[in-house]
Amino acid sequence: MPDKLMSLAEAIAAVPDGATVALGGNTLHRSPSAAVHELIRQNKRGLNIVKTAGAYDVDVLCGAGVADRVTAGFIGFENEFGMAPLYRRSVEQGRVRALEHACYSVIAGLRAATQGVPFMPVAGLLESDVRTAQGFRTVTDPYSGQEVVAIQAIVPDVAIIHVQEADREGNARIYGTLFEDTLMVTAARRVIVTAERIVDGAQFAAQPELTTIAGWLVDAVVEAPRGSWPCSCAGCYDYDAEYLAAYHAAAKDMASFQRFLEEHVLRDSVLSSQL
Amino acid sequence: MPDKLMSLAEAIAAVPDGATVALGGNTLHRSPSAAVHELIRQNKRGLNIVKTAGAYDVDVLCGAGVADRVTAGFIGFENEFGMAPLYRRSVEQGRVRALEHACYSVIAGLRAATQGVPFMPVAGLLESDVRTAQGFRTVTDPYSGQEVVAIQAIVPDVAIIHVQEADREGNARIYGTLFEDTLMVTAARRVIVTAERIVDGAQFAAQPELTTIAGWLVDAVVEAPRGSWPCSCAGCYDYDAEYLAAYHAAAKDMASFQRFLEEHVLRDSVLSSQL
Amino acid sequence: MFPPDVMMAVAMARLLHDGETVFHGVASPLPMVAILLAQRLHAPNLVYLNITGSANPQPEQLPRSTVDPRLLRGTRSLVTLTDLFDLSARGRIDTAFLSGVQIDRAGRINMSLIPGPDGDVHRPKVRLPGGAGSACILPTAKRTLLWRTRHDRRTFVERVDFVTATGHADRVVTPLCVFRRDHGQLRVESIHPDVEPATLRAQTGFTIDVDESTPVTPPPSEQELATLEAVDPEGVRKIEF
Amino acid sequence: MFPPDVMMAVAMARLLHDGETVFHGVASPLPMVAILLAQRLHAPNLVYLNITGSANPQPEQLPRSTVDPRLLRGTRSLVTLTDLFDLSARGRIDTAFLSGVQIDRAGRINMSLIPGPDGDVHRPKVRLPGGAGSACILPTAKRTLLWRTRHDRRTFVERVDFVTATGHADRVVTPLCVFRRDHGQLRVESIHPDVEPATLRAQTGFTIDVDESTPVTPPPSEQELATLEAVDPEGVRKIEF
Repeated sequence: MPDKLMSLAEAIAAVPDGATVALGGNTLHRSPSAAVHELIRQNKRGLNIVKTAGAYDVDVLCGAGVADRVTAGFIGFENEFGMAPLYRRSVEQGRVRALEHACYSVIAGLRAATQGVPFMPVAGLLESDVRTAQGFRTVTDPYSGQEVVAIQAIVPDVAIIHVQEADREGNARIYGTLFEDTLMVTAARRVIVTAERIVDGAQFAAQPELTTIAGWLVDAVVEAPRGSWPCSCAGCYDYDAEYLAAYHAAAKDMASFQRFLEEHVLRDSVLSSQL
Repeated sequence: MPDKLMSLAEAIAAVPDGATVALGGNTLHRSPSAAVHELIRQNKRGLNIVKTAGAYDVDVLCGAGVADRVTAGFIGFENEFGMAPLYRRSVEQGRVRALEHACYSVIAGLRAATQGVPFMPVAGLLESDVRTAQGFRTVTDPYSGQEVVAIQAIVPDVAIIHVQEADREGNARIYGTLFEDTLMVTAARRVIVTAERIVDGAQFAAQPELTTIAGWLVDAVVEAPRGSWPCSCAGCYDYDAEYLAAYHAAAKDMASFQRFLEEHVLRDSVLSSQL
Repeated sequence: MFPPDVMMAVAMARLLHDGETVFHGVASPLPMVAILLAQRLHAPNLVYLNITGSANPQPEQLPRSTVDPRLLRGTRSLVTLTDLFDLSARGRIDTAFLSGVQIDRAGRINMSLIPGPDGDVHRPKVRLPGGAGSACILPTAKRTLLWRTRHDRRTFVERVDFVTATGHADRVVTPLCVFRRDHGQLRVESIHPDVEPATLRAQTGFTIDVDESTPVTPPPSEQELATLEAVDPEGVRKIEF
Repeated sequence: MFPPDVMMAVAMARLLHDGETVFHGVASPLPMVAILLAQRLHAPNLVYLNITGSANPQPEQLPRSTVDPRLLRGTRSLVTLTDLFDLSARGRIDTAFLSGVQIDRAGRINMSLIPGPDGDVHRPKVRLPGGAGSACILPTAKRTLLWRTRHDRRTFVERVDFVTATGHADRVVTPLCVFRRDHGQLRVESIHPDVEPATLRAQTGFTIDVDESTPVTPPPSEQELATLEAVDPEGVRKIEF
């Protein structure tokens, strides 16, 4: 299989403005943050971010003007940091549209995409205002007559997944929780894997049961040590509570947020500074 | 979690006549053959066997009068041995009903069961006579108006899965190909795991990424060394070509098949004779 | 008087039964603590599942995020969030924990938004985090225990401004009381020690029956307090307050 | 004259393109050999997927069952059959290999049954193995290459007795010729060396255009023969005959 290893800049350059982009990880954990920062540096616009539960990644993309739609079930920094400040403000001020889902209906949409069908029936949701607000339709089971909510396929143009180990063909190992990452990989048209470590593919051949993502589903592989920072990466590092607290403080107004972005994201040196 | 280790006889005793039983593995590989033999010894009747592609397991259950329905995409011994003789004869003579699916529609039915929805849309199949023969209905995508085949949920009363390693709580590792085994586990009301080896659960805790089946989904664990025999079990043993050839020869008429069953399955000693 | 974090953790733990399959999601320190507490007290065979996909973890240190890899320690298996939602969808989660920014008399929750002018949900006055899994879990898990660390009239309302989820809410545990949902309505099952009925009425945005005859939540026992201290020595549960 | 197993393996390999994603299922020794052959000859970047869930395996010994663990050797990943069908369903399999007990003029296949009296499909005259994945793969894979080791009038029929699957059949490789599906009809693309047009006509159950001007399938080259011998030294492909 071809060598898919490339620079982060090159991998992210292939993400077009307006794309639907699925981000792996969940809340403060194993987010593809290095790639998120590169989306900001490359000044992408109009992205629709797909995630079940997002935090820093979705929030900073809203604040930087990169995302204008968020398809997700939950956006928040959990109890330690609270609300997602820029997501919240962007939606309230009309710059970002919250395409609110249940986490499970995001999953249903990704499943439909994975399975090549236009929609996926999903249990629950019938009496939720989320359904009516988003115009989720229903379908009648042709066997029992039961009404079920139908979620339209969500086909990400790109899925970006951060993993602990990958080889140059794109085979990848995730240690710890997978979240919805493998489903995003199969649903998406294009897959970018960023990895803490690039390892020899022979290791994967020795124990293919541990391979989480098959390389033949992957388009680009990027070496990105500390690529989840400031989020956690299981077995590698914890989330950076100090940075996240500073982020929250900076997010109070747009001027301080811009300075924060300049210092921590827009400067070229950001990645190397974290090594 | 409770200790679920029990004898094969005890685990299989809980399978009621008339049950829908999903069998793990595929054609000649990792079939739960020891459990299949025990179903025959316990003289079960009226089972509906669910499998994507079956061979010896489904055939011997048809020949022994245990199965009266087969829900599957393919039943055959592949090229070395050819047709499934007793499945074929039982269906042609009206003792067994072939509920023919595509393998993927078996998967769709198991997915619907797993996801708690009454049906699952599935790509393809629209113009196949399999659809009309089995009365698969269609459903209209409420978004695009596209017609899609809808497969009714297949909820096995029991799934029986043979694995290489399990602990007493039911956590299990499958080495090599999973086939549809994990989907059968989630779709079924009750799960029986037979294992080549019972191992200490601490091994699972040390590397949970290798756990294929979560113990909390499992109801019974059985130690069954060579439990796939005469089928293969990856990393443990090959299929028994000599036995399978003798089986095919014996299957030519019911008298010789009965003698074969007596000798190889019905005698109590069958399991120990294979150790 | 017991601090609300103690009272709530204990009250939530007591609601769990031995042998149940219990689930919590993101941002759920109190449920995490309550489940671990119940396992040590009266429910050793409870199956504890969480959004990290672990089963019966034995965390060395309790995380402040309930999606944290610390919640994987000791698990013998890993599943995805998808697997957990599927489990709920097919009716195999006995008890789920969910919360709501607003909770109404019918046990419905709002985690989504406060609508803008003319009820505009797309340009809301307040954008909340969203319900995560609740719109699918509340109607499909056998029962849901709601909890909320704030008990005031903005939280406990006659009707939520937006129904993020409705379904099988069974109890609501707050710093002041335990509600039980009965014939589709929240009723006070017990009032916490040292809480005045008048305070509870004043802090609740819908009419409730509560007076001196209302049962009092039994105060935490010595054993409950000691076990809570052992389970959560750092008081991670307090970050919810 | 080249033996049919050699002629077919080589003809099938030639139909594969470099860089394609190619799949075969159960009971498929010839596709297995053809794919491995193509990878060594002209398609080093072909992605070889099979029902065992392996990718680009390097089997030490070719299995006689194509679901055999021997087909896992060297793979760096494992997927399920579900993953492979999903891949086809979303249009990401470039080329699939399928066979049929009957194949008709329209490129439809029957792997299911010969109906009983009055067309009874539930009590068939002959119960065949079933189509495995074909009813879903033939309509969704970008193209399917059919192969059949028997070429006679019972196999190649005007209309199959039961349409197990119909869809994107592209070519059919037999011991006598290669058919190409063109405007929905199988036409002889090339006749194998030393096969008489009259024989091909007589053995085919539908009308075909074939005469002395019909292109002849190029005979296997030295390189093809040597590589085939290296890929399948035991001649596992012959068990299909």
